[in-house]
Amino acid sequence: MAKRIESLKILENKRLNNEYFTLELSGNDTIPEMKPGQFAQVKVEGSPETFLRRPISIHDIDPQKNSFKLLIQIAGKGTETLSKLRMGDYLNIIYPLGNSFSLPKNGQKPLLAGGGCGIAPLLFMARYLNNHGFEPVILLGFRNKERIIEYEEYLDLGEVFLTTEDGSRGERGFLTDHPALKSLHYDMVYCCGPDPMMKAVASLCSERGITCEVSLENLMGCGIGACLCCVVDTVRGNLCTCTDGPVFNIKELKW
Amino acid sequence: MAKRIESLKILENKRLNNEYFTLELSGNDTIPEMKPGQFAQVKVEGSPETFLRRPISIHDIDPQKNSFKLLIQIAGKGTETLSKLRMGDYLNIIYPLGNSFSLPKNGQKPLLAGGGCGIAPLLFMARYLNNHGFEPVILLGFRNKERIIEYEEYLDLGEVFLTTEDGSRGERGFLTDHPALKSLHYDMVYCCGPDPMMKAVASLCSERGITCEVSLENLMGCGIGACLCCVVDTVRGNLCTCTDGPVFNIKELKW
Amino acid sequence: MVKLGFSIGDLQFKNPVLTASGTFGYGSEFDDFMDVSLLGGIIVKGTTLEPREGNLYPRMAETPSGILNAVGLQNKGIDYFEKQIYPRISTYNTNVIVNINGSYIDDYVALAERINRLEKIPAIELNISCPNVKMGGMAFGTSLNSAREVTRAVRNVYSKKLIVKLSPNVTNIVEFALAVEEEGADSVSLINTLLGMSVDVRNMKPALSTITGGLSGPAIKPVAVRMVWQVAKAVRIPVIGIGGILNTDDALEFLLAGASAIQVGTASFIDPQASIKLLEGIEKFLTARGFSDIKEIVGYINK
Amino acid sequence: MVKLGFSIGDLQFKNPVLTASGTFGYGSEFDDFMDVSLLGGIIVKGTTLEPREGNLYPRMAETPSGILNAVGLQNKGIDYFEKQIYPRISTYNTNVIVNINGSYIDDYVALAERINRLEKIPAIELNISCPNVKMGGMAFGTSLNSAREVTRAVRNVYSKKLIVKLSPNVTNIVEFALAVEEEGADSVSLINTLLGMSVDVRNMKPALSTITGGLSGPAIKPVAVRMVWQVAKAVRIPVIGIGGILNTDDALEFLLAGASAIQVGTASFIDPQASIKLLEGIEKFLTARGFSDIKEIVGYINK
Ligand SMILES: Cc1cc2nc3c(=O)[nH]c(=O)nc-3n(C[C@H](O)[C@H](O)[C@H](O)COP(=O)(O)OP(=O)(O)OC[C@H]3O[C@@H](n4cnc5c(N)ncnc54)[C@H](O)[C@@H]3O)c2cc1C
Ligand SMILES: Cc1cc2nc3c(=O)[nH]c(=O)nc-3n(C[C@H](O)[C@H](O)[C@H](O)COP(=O)(O)OP(=O)(O)OC[C@H]3O[C@@H](n4cnc5c(N)ncnc54)[C@H](O)[C@@H]3O)c2cc1C
Ligand SMILES: Cc1cc2nc3c(=O)[nH]c(=O)nc-3n(C[C@H](O)[C@H](O)[C@H](O)COP(=O)(O)O)c2cc1C
Ligand SMILES: Cc1cc2nc3c(=O)[nH]c(=O)nc-3n(C[C@H](O)[C@H](O)[C@H](O)COP(=O)(O)O)c2cc1C
Ligand code: FES
Ligand code: FES
Repeated sequence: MAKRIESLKILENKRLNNEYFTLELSGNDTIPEMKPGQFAQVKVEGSPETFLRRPISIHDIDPQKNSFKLLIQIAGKGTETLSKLRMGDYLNIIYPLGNSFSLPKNGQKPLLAGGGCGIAPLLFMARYLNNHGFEPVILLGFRNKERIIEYEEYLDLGEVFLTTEDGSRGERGFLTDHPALKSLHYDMVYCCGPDPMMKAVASLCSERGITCEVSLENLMGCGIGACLCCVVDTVRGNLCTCTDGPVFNIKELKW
Repeated sequence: MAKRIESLKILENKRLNNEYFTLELSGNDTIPEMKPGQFAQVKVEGSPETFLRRPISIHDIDPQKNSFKLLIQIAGKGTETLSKLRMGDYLNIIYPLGNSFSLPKNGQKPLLAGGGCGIAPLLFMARYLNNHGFEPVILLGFRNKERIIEYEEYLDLGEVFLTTEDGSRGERGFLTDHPALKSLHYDMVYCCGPDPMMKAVASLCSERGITCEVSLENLMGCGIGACLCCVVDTVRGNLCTCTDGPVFNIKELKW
Repeated sequence: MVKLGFSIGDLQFKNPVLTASGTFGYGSEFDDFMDVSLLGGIIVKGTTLEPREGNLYPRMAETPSGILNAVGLQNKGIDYFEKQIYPRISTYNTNVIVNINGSYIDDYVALAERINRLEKIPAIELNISCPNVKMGGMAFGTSLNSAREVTRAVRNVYSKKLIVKLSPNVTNIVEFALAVEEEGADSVSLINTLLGMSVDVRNMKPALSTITGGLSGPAIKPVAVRMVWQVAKAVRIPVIGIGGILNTDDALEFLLAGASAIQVGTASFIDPQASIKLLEGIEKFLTARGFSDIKEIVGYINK
Repeated sequence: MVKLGFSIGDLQFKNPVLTASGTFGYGSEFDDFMDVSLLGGIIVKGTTLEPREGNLYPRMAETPSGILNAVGLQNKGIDYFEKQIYPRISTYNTNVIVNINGSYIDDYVALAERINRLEKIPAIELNISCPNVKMGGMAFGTSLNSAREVTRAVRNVYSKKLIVKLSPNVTNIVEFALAVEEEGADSVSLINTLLGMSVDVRNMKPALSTITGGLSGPAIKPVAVRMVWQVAKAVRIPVIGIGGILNTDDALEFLLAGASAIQVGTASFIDPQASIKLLEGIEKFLTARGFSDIKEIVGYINK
């Protein structure tokens, strides 16, 4: 999977709510093979405050349409500028970058746990699991019902459970409190979300001896292993989130 | 004429050719009184290369509509970014800045000489002269006929002469070669354009003892007399183009 | 109400937002945009004994997130200042501070003596860091001995508050801060501009008439914050942070790093109201975070 | 065809565009984006005698037109380099140069001896300017005596081309350039990063785990161009310009100011093809202006 630098056309900029939007992108060339967990380094034009590219996960791909999607949360100047892109504009990206989630072993039951923006790489992963004959349990956590995004997208891909912190929809509380985590059977967990959430899921998995992969969001300088700025402390020493990750088995992390 | 800082709405962005465009601006408040020769310091949003504001002359005003226009040449990143503004966008400007052209004495005949982008402040000046009972001779110089802009706008305001360097329309050659400059009668010259043109007009005027005012385009840091970066060497020492100018009587300049 | 005041010895400032010398004229240039008296203080243009024409045009070049300038201390001299400017600016209800400059120590001394007599000027800022003059200026600020000598000489004749403005173009700015503190400075302000240069590629020649000039603006902020942090840990006098402050967050960086106050420079060219806006922003931040006195956040990152 | 080559003594470079240490990995990170062999040379990651884990995360912060980094020379040490990296990178058809670092002079010497034996490494870049390590690093580059000593010691054991990379965090960089030239350096490269710092206002703490870090990117370009200009006028050895070069015009600024070659650093993070693109741009500029050899524009502004 050779990395590419390309300016891709925006087919759609879809606003999900006041915080989230998705960009659908397509190029002249056939889009490269990509795997769930991989990301793109996105150039932000016209934002004087945004000197570096911004790392954004591959959210979903549509090989038929030769397109793929990014799901982006407005977190600061860079993502805000991206939110103003219109259909037909071009976005310069470097992709596909990083490693990817691994597949479960035959017969294993996967669980996906995503919180807020952390659901970004999990839609692609759910689809990928389906394509490989796995039906995941999907656990999604949001702050409140206004912030729920893309819930419907998941319904065909597995059994979906929902939590909101205020209980305005689904189970009340944190994702990590959801009874599904305790009661259901699964052998492998894929998790992405805020650090505290990932750490809670990770410790739950360690206790129960369940394999768990998390997708980290360290600050990145280059995204291609050249700057060594994105390191995470692991049992093998400092590893790069951009090339050795962003997906790590929790056994490797010094959490 | 108190200076203001305001975000004004763009009523129209009219493309004149591949190099020039005009922006028509209007605000909620009544636009301030402005005089020909004055300028605005324009903020360029979304251009990382453009740290400072850009000085642009007041091109024309329409008190009825409570609007005024800027005529802008795409010279670099800043003006290029401005050229992409759309109707309804806002432009942050500081204005009105600088001094202005002075009126001729009663009975005097004025001549306006503008080259390329130098015509920007002269349309306003021509209108202003009309309003004060003067009918100027107007001499406009362009590189070739494709680059002629706003010619029609001047026709009602005085006797208009045209030169193009390649002779594709009007008199062939430089504006300073136009016979009107030699043959016609006038007592006062207002000139704006590239430095060599202004210097040629200035020396012609000095020789013949004709009063001449030129509008200078020095690099500006602030536009309000605070940085002392825009100085021009005069008989009174270094003066600021932004506050003592941009209009100078050539007698003051050490040309 | 959050307490915003700070003081240099017994000189009170109502808030920590000042404007930097050479970027705010004499204040009146900004009257149309704000009530200058709301500021903690204004440092007026660099002033010299004799009138100076400054350097030849071009004196300014835009650089990434900054500008280079080579104004070269253009000003009409102390006589003109005393007669024409002083009466006007002494009506401002804030601390008006004069930034003084010289080619020789005697110049500084003579200027300080003159200004000592001006009742409404409670402090001077001793500029030993101007990179744009052939003699004096930065030379004083990059030699430890000269910095000491000029501070000592001025201290001897000047009885009000003495702020020394340090040059960042040195290996170890802490040495300089400690030296001028020892010689009696009541405060240090930093940084002045970094010596820089830009080439006009189109014309294949230097962008400035003087070839090199002083770099200011957001580009230098990380260097300025670092130096302020280093100096604030080392000295006991108040530190005034300068360099690339455009907005509230920038100002807070300096305060959190140890500055007791800040000066807004180049930002005023882009937004003449920048200083006032960030003063409001600082107050909002303090309120939102539950602080009642700005002193609680000065040097917070060291706590 | 325009001549683009330059040389350090008898070491030829096919063109003046190199990539800066610590920003281009070992080259192979960029294989997908360009043919690395088209470059004039690549300076690989800062290498030490022993493996180093570098500093704690966070090691990077974005600043206006720049970044701060505090990587702290993370690398797997010279043994690993020799066995695992060297065989791979020695296939590049360009000059591969190793950037060496140490805490003591002996470290530098030992490293230089090791690398002297590697046939395909025609030069080392002696890094006496890393601001991100507790011992050595910048300390060597900010003391004239240490700079002399380490250069002399390495010169004694290293027979190929010796480039010394200078620190900008000094009062007078020309002194340093002259000193290392006298001790036998074949070239000087400048600048390394400016010592800077950034505060995370939201969390009210330093943005970097190490508090201070090295500032790079366009923000530092005016300082870098100035230093290159000063040094190029003073020394007789070739000067390699580094600092904030993003595009052709930036590279030309350095060449016109006196650099014989340039290094592209942080720009490669934003555009991995930046170095190759500006190489093309330089060639186009020379052709358009009617120059037949790049040497004609080196130091042009002094002519
Ligand atoms: C591998 C990877 C994949 C990611 N995938 C997605 C995704 O699919 N969708 C999405 O919305 N976001 C994703 N992120 C996070 C995204 O990169 C940041 O939100 C974005 O860079 C913020 O840029 P900004 O200019 O809008 O905010 P800034 O103004 O730069 O910062 C705003 C806030 O966000 C924090 N921040 C900045 N960069 C990062 C970062 N890299 N990681 C975490 N926090 C950061 C800052 O510290 C600050 O508090 C991903 C990050 C990584 C490393
Ligand atoms: C008082 C005044 C009034 C002006 N009125 C107008 C006007 O009505 N319409 C108009 O199109 N332009 C006008 N200009 C010129 C205009 O300000 C510049 O063209 C503009 O700033 C260029 O910005 P940029 O970012 O597009 O170009 P840059 O990328 O900054 O520069 C492109 C080229 O233009 C040159 N340049 C940059 N700034 C100036 C400047 N201030 N004066 C002259 N050359 C400059 C640069 O040296 C460079 O060669 C005026 C200038 C002044 C001082
Ligand atoms: C145009 C200009 C003129 C300046 N003149 C002076 C001066 O006369 N005296 C002085 O001490 N500093 C002078 N400075 C330096 C500023 O006061 C300030 O230290 C520097 O610009 C850094 O702050 P900033 O990045 O906020 O601009 C000048 C700066 C600029 C940009
Ligand atoms: C992430 C990073 C790591 C660096 N590592 C090294 C290094 O190991 N050795 C070295 O001499 N310089 C190192 N540098 C400095 C660069 O080589 C270069 O001198 C500096 O970044 C200025 O150039 P730039 O503005 O083009 O990036 C590093 C710079 C960065 C940004
Ligand atoms: S972001 Fe540069 S190495 Fe990972
Ligand atoms: S532009 Fe600042 S004084 Fe004229």
